[in-house]
Amino acid sequence: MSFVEYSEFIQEGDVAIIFLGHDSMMPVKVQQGAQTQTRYGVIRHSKDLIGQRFGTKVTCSKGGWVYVLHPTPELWTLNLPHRTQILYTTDIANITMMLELKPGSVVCESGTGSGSLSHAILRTIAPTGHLHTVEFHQQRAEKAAEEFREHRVGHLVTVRNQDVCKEGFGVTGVADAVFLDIPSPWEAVKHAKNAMKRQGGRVCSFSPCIEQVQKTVEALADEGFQEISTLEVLLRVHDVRSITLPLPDFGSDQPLETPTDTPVPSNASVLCKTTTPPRDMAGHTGYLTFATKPSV
Amino acid sequence: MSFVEYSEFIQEGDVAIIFLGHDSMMPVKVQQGAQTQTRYGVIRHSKDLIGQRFGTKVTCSKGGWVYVLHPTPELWTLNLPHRTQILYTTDIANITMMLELKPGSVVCESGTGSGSLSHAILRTIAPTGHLHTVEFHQQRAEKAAEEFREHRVGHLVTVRNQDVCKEGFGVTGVADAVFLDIPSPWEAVKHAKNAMKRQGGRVCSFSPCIEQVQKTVEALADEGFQEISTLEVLLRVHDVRSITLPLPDFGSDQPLETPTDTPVPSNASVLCKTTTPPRDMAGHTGYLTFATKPSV
Amino acid sequence: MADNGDNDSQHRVNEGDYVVLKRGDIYKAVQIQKKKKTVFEKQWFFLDNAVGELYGTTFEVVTGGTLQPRKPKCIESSADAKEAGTDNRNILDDGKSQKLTRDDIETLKEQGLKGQEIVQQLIENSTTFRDKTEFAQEKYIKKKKKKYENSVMVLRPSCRVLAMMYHGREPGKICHLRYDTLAQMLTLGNIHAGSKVLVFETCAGLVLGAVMERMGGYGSVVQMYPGGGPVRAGMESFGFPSHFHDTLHEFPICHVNALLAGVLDTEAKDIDADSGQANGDKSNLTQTDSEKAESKECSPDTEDQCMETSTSTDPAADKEREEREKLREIRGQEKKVKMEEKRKKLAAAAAVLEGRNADGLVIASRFHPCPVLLGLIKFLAPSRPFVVYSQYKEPLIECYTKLREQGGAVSLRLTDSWIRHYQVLPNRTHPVLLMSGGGGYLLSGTTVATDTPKMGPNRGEEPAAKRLKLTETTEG
Amino acid sequence: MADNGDNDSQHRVNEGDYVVLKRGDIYKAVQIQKKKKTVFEKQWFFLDNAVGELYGTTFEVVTGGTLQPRKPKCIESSADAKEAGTDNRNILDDGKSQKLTRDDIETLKEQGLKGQEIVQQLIENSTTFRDKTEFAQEKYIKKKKKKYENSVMVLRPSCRVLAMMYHGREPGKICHLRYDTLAQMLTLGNIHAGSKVLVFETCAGLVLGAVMERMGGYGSVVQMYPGGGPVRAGMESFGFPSHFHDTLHEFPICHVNALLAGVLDTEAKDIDADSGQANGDKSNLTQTDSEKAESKECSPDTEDQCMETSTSTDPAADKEREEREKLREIRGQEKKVKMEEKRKKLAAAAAVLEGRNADGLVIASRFHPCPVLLGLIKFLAPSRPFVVYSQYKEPLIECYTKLREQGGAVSLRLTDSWIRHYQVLPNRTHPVLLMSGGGGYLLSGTTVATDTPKMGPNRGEEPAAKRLKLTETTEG
Repeated sequence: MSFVEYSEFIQEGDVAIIFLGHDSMMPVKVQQGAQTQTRYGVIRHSKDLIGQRFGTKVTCSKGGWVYVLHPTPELWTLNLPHRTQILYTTDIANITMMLELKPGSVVCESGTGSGSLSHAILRTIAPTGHLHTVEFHQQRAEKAAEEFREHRVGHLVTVRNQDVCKEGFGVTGVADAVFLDIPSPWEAVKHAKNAMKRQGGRVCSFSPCIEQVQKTVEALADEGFQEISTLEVLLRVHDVRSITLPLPDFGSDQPLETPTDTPVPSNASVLCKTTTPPRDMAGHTGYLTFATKPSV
Repeated sequence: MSFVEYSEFIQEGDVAIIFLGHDSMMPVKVQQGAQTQTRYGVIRHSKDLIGQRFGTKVTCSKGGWVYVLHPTPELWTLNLPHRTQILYTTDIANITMMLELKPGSVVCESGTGSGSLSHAILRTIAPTGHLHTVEFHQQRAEKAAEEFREHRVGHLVTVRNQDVCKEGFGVTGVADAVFLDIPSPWEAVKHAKNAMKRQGGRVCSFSPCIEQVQKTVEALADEGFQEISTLEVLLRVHDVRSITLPLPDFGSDQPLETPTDTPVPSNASVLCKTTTPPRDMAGHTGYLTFATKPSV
Repeated sequence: MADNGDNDSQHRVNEGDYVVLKRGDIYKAVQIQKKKKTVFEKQWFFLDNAVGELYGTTFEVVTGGTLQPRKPKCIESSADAKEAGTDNRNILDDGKSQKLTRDDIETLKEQGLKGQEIVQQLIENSTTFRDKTEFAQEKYIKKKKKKYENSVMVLRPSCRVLAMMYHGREPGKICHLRYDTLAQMLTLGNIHAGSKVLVFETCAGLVLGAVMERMGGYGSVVQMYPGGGPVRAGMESFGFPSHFHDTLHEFPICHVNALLAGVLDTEAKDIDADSGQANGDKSNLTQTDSEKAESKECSPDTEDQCMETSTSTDPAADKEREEREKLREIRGQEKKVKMEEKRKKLAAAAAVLEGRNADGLVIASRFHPCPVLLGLIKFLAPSRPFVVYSQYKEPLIECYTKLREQGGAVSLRLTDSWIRHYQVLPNRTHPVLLMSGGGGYLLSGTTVATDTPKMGPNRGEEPAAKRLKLTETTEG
Repeated sequence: MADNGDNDSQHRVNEGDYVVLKRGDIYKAVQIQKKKKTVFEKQWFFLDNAVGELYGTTFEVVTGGTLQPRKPKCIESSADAKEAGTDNRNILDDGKSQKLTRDDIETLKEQGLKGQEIVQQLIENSTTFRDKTEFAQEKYIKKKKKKYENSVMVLRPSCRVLAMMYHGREPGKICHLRYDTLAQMLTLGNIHAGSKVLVFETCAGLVLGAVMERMGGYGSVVQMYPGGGPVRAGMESFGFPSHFHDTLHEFPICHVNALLAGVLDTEAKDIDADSGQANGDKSNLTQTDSEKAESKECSPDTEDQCMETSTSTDPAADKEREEREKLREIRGQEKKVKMEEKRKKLAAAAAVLEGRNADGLVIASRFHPCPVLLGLIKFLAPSRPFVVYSQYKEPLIECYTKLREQGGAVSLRLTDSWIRHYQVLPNRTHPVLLMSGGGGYLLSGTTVATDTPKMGPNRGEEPAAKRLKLTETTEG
């Protein structure tokens, strides 16, 4: 297993995702001799996981069973330990496309945070690209680097523990794309420009507040970025449901001769397939501002 | 006919809405001897309209026919002459409810504009309420006053031609609700407060830009307004459609003995009822900011 | 500031008033009764001290559940903002925590989240909080929560407040009808004073109340109700003056077909025959018919009666039997009076409906909207708006299709609306992080005459296809 | 600023390159060919001068259709903003016109509106313009329009650019698949280098190209295609290096069932039998079967051939007949070669599919997604993502239901996405007034093994209900 390559069988040291049911999952680090407690009972790694095929059913000690899934950046995003607020798949998908990421892309990112986006970037730029990710917070930076190694993508990423607004990304003229998710992205725009290839590239800034967007857009324009565009994406989930709709009983429309004439029974109803939205949904994550650095 | 009372039959001087087909309507002022040209031919008011029941079919000179509808504020919004950008029904509906308008409410409004919201307000506050509407632009104010008279709601409204930011609404301590749709609503917040009843009331400001909202919210808070709340409403239209979905032909799954064994015909398809969104929709009209003036 | 000498009394809380309590984003409708314990958000108090105070007053709950009016502080909200703003700047420096600030949380509260849910949001969405200022943050939140928990605002009921209350507390009771959707219905239905409006709803009476508020006691409303009796709790929470109730009629839908067919006999003495009680002079078939319909669907309050009578079982048999006898007699008497009242009501409602000239139709129910609309639209005059709510889109698609086939309506439109609230604070303006997933769907349109202009009213209808030839692809 | 000595050549336009022209919000994919007239937005020019220039260069179109590179002005956009800002302040004073400013219009353009549509927007939405500054406004717009019309930017093709191009110009060709929905598909499908991905699409090859871009020439892609041959125009616009094409396989879906049943014979010489041409050694039934399927659905390029042969009609009959004879012979020869190629391709694709261990499945077509998904999901290994696009929700509801019944997939989710663009300008920040009404729907999920862990692979499947017992209400 690695986050950039599928394997068929579960091995020692892998990350596996235990699928317990609807919206209920947990990540495990597979280790000889280790055990994982689930609500369906214990999973013994040596017997139940190692050597098994990803995607198969594993019976837990209490007789319940679960599926063991191969990790993907998307499953990781749903299961990772939150060290910070994280980016979710809907935004990540748009960031990836709008930054034009692909195998071989060199990308700069700040901050690393919990690594949700980092994993998705690494998946996309492997096997020949590289991610330079900058994290202000030392512990977070260290934890991220450790995770990348464990997830067997360490060779694709350089983690730097520094203040991007003051010190930049630590590289110059190499990036095809830069991603900013920091409180004052406008202070890092110059550094983003410096990190990028002379021939140009794409930049994205993620900010929850409109005032951050306004300042960042101004900074991008001042630095000569083009195609500046701000957008917002929301995911709508549609839960599939079967519903029963009762029919109204309007009674008979004529004086009936015999009492055996049966009107529509009052409990008549029809069944219908439909979808319902969840009661609450994410109404906002952040604004995404994209721009192109022209070649000079 | 009036905009606050239904009539059964069309009379001289009425406004009627000619319904020509999907999203195609035109307003007419019914006048003895007048004619109206439509794409289905001429409508002669004396013969075709006056004395007819609202909602009936009228045959035009070319043999085509149309429906003649009783005006409502909502039909008027779709058909009125645009002297300015106007408010549409989706926003109007929320403004009306959130301002807690009802028969007897006294309302201040600025600017009058094309009168789209004014008609909806008048409909709701009749027969015992009153609308004080202030319009900066003289011609527009005059035209609005004329329209209100023609629509037989003149007794419910006072139109003032003045600058609300400088001169206020021309009334003090009488309004249950105030509505602002002006470029600098924050400059009119004090006037709004003065116009309102001592016992309190509701205020709404409509602004397209977030900067206007920010300034207005600040002004409202400074003036002691409570329950300050900003929201945005969008209408989604679902066009009902019947669609045909072809079925894929995956071929036969066994070596067939005789050529008469017919596989699924490749032109198989299923019919399905669905809805489609319009290609483009209104993505923004304006932000609605509401607040409560507490009693003092 | 001018005061034109308005009498304040109508703006003050009186005993017996229906009011709405508010704390943060939580609403509760109650009636003011002296010395009655009121429970609101797990806290109890007495509303006695609210009497005589102005609507909109905020009270502190002090020891013994007594309310104590709090003077409104004019600059409270802006002070709040500033205070939070200062703290927030520090959080911004921390790298990530601007994504869920205290103000966000407050706004979440405003949006209907309970304290517990907010804490969960906190944990899930912004663990930077934990990294650095966890304790301070939680303390702050607790303080804030406490602050809210100690105060309660007394509001005059209104469609806005009650619609938000139901949507926040009991959406299942109102078919998940969101307040902005209800706002659309009232506007699209052109509900206004002096008109004659039909309402069919299973939304606890909220929609009925909303319609009545907009009519202001002018005109008439007919509540078309399914089952044993009209549901009106939501409407009663509006606390309308008594003359509003004079404009309200009720009609059981199980008589709709009979009424439309002209065979409903409202003169009969025993229109309601839910019991086996004798009523010797039944003679005509119409009555039999309506009686049958009644006994099937429209049996009023039978359950309630059952509950009343099923008390006390074995002791002191004799006296009890006597009393039971007496009771039965009284009840029989009462029943007769009730039935006569009901007959009168039915007759009155039938009279309002018979002309088939209603000005508006509002439907919002858990029933399949298609037969409901197709049945009730017949009571509308031509050129009148109707609006149908359903929690689901699919039934309204069917409704749309059938109505297009049948004709008699133009400007059909199937819509839903999307609403999002904003946090507006200096340097921290953004949409509220949580929004409602959906507010239900509306089908709206305008009736037109189905007969040709110069013909009698009973001429057969043309096929829809012909009638709709002018229109493009989707509309009539 | 550092420059680490990159060779520029790969960043420069070469003859034969596939490029995308851009003007405002309008995109067009073309191939650079010298001395070839290119028509773009009703204007023609030659791309000769683009050769050798850097990608991203903006050119002025000068007399004679010659392109002239324009030096990028670093502060252009902010200068624009300031200029517009100044004017806008005057409009604000006018009472209403802030609602549709010039910047709005520009943003509308950015959003895909054509000039004509924008003018209409102007007239409809902001007649204050007319009241006061109508002439100036129109003049300004014309000037602006002109400005755009005289310049053209040459971009390197990418999924972003091509997805926006198709969505803006020809949404019908890509089943109205919106760019952000395509972005979701690529991410939810975990498309990446080194994997084996199945693509079934009728989106002009755009989805295929998007998948191939994300795979970067590593791994393999099998295009499952309906009808006569795979559609690839959209993919070709990406201008992939030739080695990318080595990783691309194609497989006609009319052989899917035969392949799954293990009866597809790819050794046969005449797997393709769309004409009556003799091929004596047909003998086995499998071949006959596949031949039948072919002749029904998989006849490649017959239309193209028809178009080629239907030229010249009557004169000089003799010589023509001779030539025709000759042509037919050549064509027969060509056909044989083509068929052999096709057979090899089919065999290669079948070999890739046979292991039923594909890593991803992406479906985006005008076909009913249900049979497509249920058929093709069988080729996936367990624990692999799949994603199905449909313009409509209802077919995906069916898809969801059937898949839940059948089992073999978890984490099923039916979604759509909502995207809105913003105008960000000093004091005039707001969402763009027009937005896309919908971007289509996605059903995504992850495969799981349908057999029990210790059993052989061909054990009968358990009923879905049992397999799904752990799950709550909607998910497996």
